[in-house]
Amino acid sequence: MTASSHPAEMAISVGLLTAPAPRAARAPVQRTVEVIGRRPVDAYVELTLAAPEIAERAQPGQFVAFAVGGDTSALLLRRAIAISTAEDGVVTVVVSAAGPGSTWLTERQVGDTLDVVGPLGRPFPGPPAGARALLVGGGYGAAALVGLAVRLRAEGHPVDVVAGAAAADRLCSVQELIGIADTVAVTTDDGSSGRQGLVTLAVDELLPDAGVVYACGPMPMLRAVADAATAHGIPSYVAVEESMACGIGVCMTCVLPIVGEDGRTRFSRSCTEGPVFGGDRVRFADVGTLPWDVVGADAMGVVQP
Amino acid sequence: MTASSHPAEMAISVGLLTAPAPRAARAPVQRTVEVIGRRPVDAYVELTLAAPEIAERAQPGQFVAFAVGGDTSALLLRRAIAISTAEDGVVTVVVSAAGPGSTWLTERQVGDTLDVVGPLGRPFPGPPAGARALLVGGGYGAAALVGLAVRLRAEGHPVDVVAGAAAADRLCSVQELIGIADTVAVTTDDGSSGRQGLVTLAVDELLPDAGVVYACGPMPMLRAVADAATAHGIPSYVAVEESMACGIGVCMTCVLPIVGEDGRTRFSRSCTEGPVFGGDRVRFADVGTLPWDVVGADAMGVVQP
Amino acid sequence: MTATETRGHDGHSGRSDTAVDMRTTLGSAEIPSPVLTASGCSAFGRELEPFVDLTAIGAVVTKSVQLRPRSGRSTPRMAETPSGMLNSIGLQGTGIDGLLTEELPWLAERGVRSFVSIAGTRVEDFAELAERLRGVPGVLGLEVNISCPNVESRGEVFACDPVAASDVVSAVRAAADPAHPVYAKLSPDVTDIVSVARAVSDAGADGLSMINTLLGLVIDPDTMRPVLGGVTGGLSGPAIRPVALRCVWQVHQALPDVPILGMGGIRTGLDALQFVLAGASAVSVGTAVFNDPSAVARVHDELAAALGERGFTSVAEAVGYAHR
Amino acid sequence: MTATETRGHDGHSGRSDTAVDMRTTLGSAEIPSPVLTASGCSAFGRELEPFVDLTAIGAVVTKSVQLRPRSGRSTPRMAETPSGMLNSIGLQGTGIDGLLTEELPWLAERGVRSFVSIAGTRVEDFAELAERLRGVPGVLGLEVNISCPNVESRGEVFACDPVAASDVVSAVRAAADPAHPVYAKLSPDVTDIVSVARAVSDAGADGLSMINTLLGLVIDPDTMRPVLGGVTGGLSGPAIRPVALRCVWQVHQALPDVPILGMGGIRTGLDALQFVLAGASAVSVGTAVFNDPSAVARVHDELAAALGERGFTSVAEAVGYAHR
Ligand SMILES: Cc1cc2nc3c(=O)[nH]c(=O)nc-3n(C[C@H](O)[C@H](O)[C@H](O)COP(=O)(O)OP(=O)(O)OC[C@H]3O[C@@H](n4cnc5c(N)ncnc54)[C@H](O)[C@@H]3O)c2cc1C
Ligand SMILES: Cc1cc2nc3c(=O)[nH]c(=O)nc-3n(C[C@H](O)[C@H](O)[C@H](O)COP(=O)(O)OP(=O)(O)OC[C@H]3O[C@@H](n4cnc5c(N)ncnc54)[C@H](O)[C@@H]3O)c2cc1C
Ligand SMILES: Cc1cc2nc3c(=O)[nH]c(=O)nc-3n(C[C@H](O)[C@H](O)[C@H](O)COP(=O)(O)O)c2cc1C
Ligand SMILES: Cc1cc2nc3c(=O)[nH]c(=O)nc-3n(C[C@H](O)[C@H](O)[C@H](O)COP(=O)(O)O)c2cc1C
Ligand code: FES
Ligand code: FES
Repeated sequence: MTASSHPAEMAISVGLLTAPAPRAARAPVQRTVEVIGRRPVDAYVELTLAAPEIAERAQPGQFVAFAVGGDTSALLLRRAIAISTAEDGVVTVVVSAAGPGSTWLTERQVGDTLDVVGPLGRPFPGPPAGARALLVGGGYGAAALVGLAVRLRAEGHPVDVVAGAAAADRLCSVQELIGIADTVAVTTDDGSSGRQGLVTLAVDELLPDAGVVYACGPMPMLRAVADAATAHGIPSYVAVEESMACGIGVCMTCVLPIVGEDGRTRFSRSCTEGPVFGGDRVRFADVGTLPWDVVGADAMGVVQP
Repeated sequence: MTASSHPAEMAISVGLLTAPAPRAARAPVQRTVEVIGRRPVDAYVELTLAAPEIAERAQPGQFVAFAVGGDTSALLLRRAIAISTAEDGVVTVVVSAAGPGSTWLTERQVGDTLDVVGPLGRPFPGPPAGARALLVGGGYGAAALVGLAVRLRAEGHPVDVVAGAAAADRLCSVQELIGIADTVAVTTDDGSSGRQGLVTLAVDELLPDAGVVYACGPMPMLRAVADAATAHGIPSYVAVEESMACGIGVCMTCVLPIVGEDGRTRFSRSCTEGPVFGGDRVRFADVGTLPWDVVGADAMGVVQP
Repeated sequence: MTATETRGHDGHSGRSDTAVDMRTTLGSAEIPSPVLTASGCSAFGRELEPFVDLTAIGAVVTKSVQLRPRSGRSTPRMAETPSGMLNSIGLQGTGIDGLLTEELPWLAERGVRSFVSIAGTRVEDFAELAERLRGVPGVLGLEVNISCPNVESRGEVFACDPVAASDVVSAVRAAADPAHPVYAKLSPDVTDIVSVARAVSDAGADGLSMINTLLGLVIDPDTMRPVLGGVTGGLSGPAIRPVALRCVWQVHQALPDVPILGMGGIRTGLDALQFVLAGASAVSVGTAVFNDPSAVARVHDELAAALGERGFTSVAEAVGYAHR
Repeated sequence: MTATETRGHDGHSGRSDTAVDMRTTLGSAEIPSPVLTASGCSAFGRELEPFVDLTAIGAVVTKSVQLRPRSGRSTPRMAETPSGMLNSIGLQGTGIDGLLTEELPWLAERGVRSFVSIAGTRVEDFAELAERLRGVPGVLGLEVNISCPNVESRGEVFACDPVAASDVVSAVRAAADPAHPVYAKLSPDVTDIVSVARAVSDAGADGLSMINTLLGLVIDPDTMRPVLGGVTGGLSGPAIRPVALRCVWQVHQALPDVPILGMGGIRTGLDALQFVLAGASAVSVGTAVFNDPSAVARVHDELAAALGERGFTSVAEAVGYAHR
């Protein structure tokens, strides 16, 4: 299935490869936590937080949301950051300084405190029994796969990883993943590390052996990986990154057109119904539009063409 | 003259003791400067700034204005802080954590940079030849008198200082002033340091010997000191602290009813026509009102009662 | 602070031990706290459960519901702005059926009070919604979101025209459960908010909710096009607080007997206090919830403390105090 | 950074070496930069001299002048608000005589262009001011501040009524120097800004300045009374930027040929770019000057760089680009 086809009908006729990701086991908490480690890694900064109540609740694929800018901040909205690892009371995140909020986060020092809500969102569902898992991370998206890789290996699944980025300094968590996974392939757009090209170069080679695919990274990458997996008949789960005002499910800003279990497409919240979605359930090509077959589009005056 | 009488008429009939403070010799600059020292002193924090271009321009009585809150700040307006000392390229200020902006300032650390404009406002005019000077500081207002005391002593004037505050931990710069002045008297409202009572206790005793009075501190204190000096026929200069949006004279938020050289009262900007005003030129009792005899009050619909 | 978590934001922590009587009313309905959620900013309350004791807050003001399910607008639906944000959700929701079968029973089972926001594009829609909400368990009353385009008047927003606004309110008042107070939610985007307030209160509104968002726009410097899918959007958050307070002040001054549910940029107890002093007998906390999911409970506690410190023994005493 | 001062904010530093043609017009008047001061936010320019090359900016838009000297309102005159501020200055000034004898000659001697803002409470006041400014050296044109109470209409603000606003504008256009473009400055506190814009442009306005402040209020939690001496005040600063941009967008959409001087919360070149893309052919920097006295020059430089990076060769090309 390509994303531009009509998944609503297809879902009903042929069915999808994935089930919607189930809710997390435990509810989030809000805490003031201390930064206990800060490590610049190439283009990113890794922050380590003493956050036992979040760590004990977190599952791979979930994220946290930080208040940014301090007491005098003009930035009202929290910033969502994927959890990289959560163990022994410690949560690790990798932050890229994109705009003012994430830049502020990267400037935090050991001993500073942060107001954080988490863990948020739905975790990656487990793989089919015995399946070989292919994990694909783009840029800092690879960080979000570290905890997943650990869990999969602990459960006895073979794990292949593909980490890609624009350039070597935008790769992330490669050392950690090498220590965990069976194989790690690296691609960069400019060839400054690993093979030159997009992650799909490596993904296409590894897909035939995979029983499930997990991906985290920019939307175009998720789309390419999900499409490739679906074309091979392999279930895929993608962790999307959509602009979020609340992160907890109350504002409806973060929606994507997602095909539900009944085959109908709804605008679903990526914070609470995602960020992990079945790769064949995200209508990538329709993101940013209002397709007529989304539930309730008729009430917006959009009619079947 | 008491502040509640009609100074406009009195000024014409009897004249005032002070001339308006003249402008500063040099224009202000805007610079990013580094914090090179930070010292908590009781309830305050003293910050030392490497700011040669400001230091070389500054005269006692002037102030600087800091941008507060950093890059993500919701606080748009600068905070005015009196210059305590300015020598050898270094400017010292004493900050009291009152609200969010001043609290942020007190949290700056050595190595941080600050965006500062200064020196601003008119300095204290020099004393009559050979006059004994009485300097009166309330709370952190005493800090603003340190540079003045140094200059007066260097010019050969005897200097008496009265420093007052609500309690011992709200006194300021007393050690520095003891090292400079001929005498230093201390009063506190609660008697926790020096004599118990208001600064006027000590001021009343020292006034008979004074040829000029300089004061900096809260409005009620300035009013009491100015009234006492005027009653003794002694010229006084007060550095006022009025809420300022711009600090440079362009917004008209910081006005006080001030008697001009022509004896007429105008709403004058405390940032550029002050903060130093002749103590007998400030109509303290009328602050916060619109007296009919202020120039242009008629156009506001206020008529002579 | 040690390297452990502190529990600074726990909405479940005990309310501050103050003697201030925090009870107030929404029209005829008594509520134990003057602090409510704001429509569209806490969905139907469920997601706040981990952070707030929903039974202790004044009420959950639910996301505006329409008759039919609505997809809402295409994304992007939000843009952050200095001390605020723009949104163009487009009233996404499952419609009145979903509300009646899913959301309201969930709230009622837990003893959570709901104040149901209704919206429509024709007067009859509003009346039908009010009708369907008659006698529904747990429903305290109705908030009428008239900041919607009126399809019968070339899309002009009901709230911007005193006549259209009154038509909606009188139809709702006539159709609604007599036990349900009807609050009209006003838009600040008008030349004279007092005249709209007077018109809807003459038309039978039992109270006024003020304010809805201000119409705003942000252009993306990269794409060089409006950020929002809907081009313009609603501005909310602390940035608009002075405008909201001015509206509450003006309307309370003109109509001191009309109850006001105040909102717009409330983030702290002292913000809420300003609204109460200006004339609001209850307040909604909207966008601040996105920053702090426990904001509604925290604002209650902070407001109670602030009232106590100022010598008030009840919130009622403080309503409109700044006018005295 | 070493422990020495850096010169990060020097308004006198050379303009960025860009090929972008920054010339624009205010009606018929050519100006070398699209970035101006905002009325009331830079007084008459003098105080900015240490920070900005006044001859290089578009123009100094002077503090609104009335016929007679005015004391302005009692203090407090300002309240800081999230990402903004309220002011209630009350148009303090020395009146037209002071302007003509003190301020305008000072500017003209230095070759600084002035765009003179005039205000009044009767239509005749505005006309008389325009008349007295005919042929004055250095004056480029007039900005008509109609956000003033109309004494002949129970104090309703001129800008809130298309008819009253048009009366002022046509009287000014008739009395003013024919070489002086007349810009009407609009208030955002109206239900339909496009109708006011259309009315004043039909009445002869050569351009529109948008927007003036929004009416707001802040209550002091300690005194429990409004902070400002004038009770309500005008809200300005980045907080209102989305509202200002929406007004510019709507009016440019409806009246693409009417030149717009855009303002409201502009702090950076990218903010100014948004206004240009929305339809402004020039911009005023107001409250941001209080934060950064060199803001007007800095915004010019940043805007020039931003236009260049986006492939524009002139500011004119970018005007209204977001509508295309
Ligand atoms: C589920 C999730 C997980 C994420 N994980 C990470 C991570 O591990 N590491 C990391 O560096 N970043 C991550 N991001 C992206 C991160 O949230 C944004 O880069 C950040 O919010 C940008 O804020 P800003 O103030 O720096 O930029 P600005 O562009 O100024 O932000 C303005 C507004 O847009 C939103 N926004 C801007 N860019 C993004 C984006 N890419 N995604 C979502 N919202 C955006 C911001 O949250 C803010 O509300 C994640 C986002 C989501 C939704
Ligand atoms: C000429 C001058 C010299 C000063 N010198 C000093 C000094 O040496 N040390 C020191 O600690 N403080 C000094 N102040 C006072 C200092 O500027 C204020 O305490 C500070 O601005 C408060 O800001 P905030 O954000 O902490 O408080 P907030 O109350 O949140 O401030 C809100 C707004 O009100 C203004 N404001 C509040 N209190 C005052 C005040 N007392 N005076 C003027 N504006 C105020 C602020 O500038 C801001 O715009 C001086 C003020 C002036 C005008
Ligand atoms: C994301 C979002 C969605 C909203 N949805 C609604 C709505 O459905 N109905 C309504 O009456 N108001 C809605 N509002 C307006 C709020 O209820 C409130 O009136 C406004 O945001 C001002 O309050 P605040 O600044 O506390 O958010 C919404 C606001 C936001 C930010
Ligand atoms: C302190 C202050 C005084 C102002 N005085 C005037 C004035 O005299 N005439 C006028 O037309 N606008 C006046 N304004 C409005 C500004 O010119 C401008 O329209 C408004 O502040 C929005 O722009 P900004 O957000 O960049 O400040 C004043 C604004 C401020 C903050
Ligand atoms: S971010 Fe608010 S619902 Fe998802
Ligand atoms: S603070 Fe702006 S004129 Fe004084």
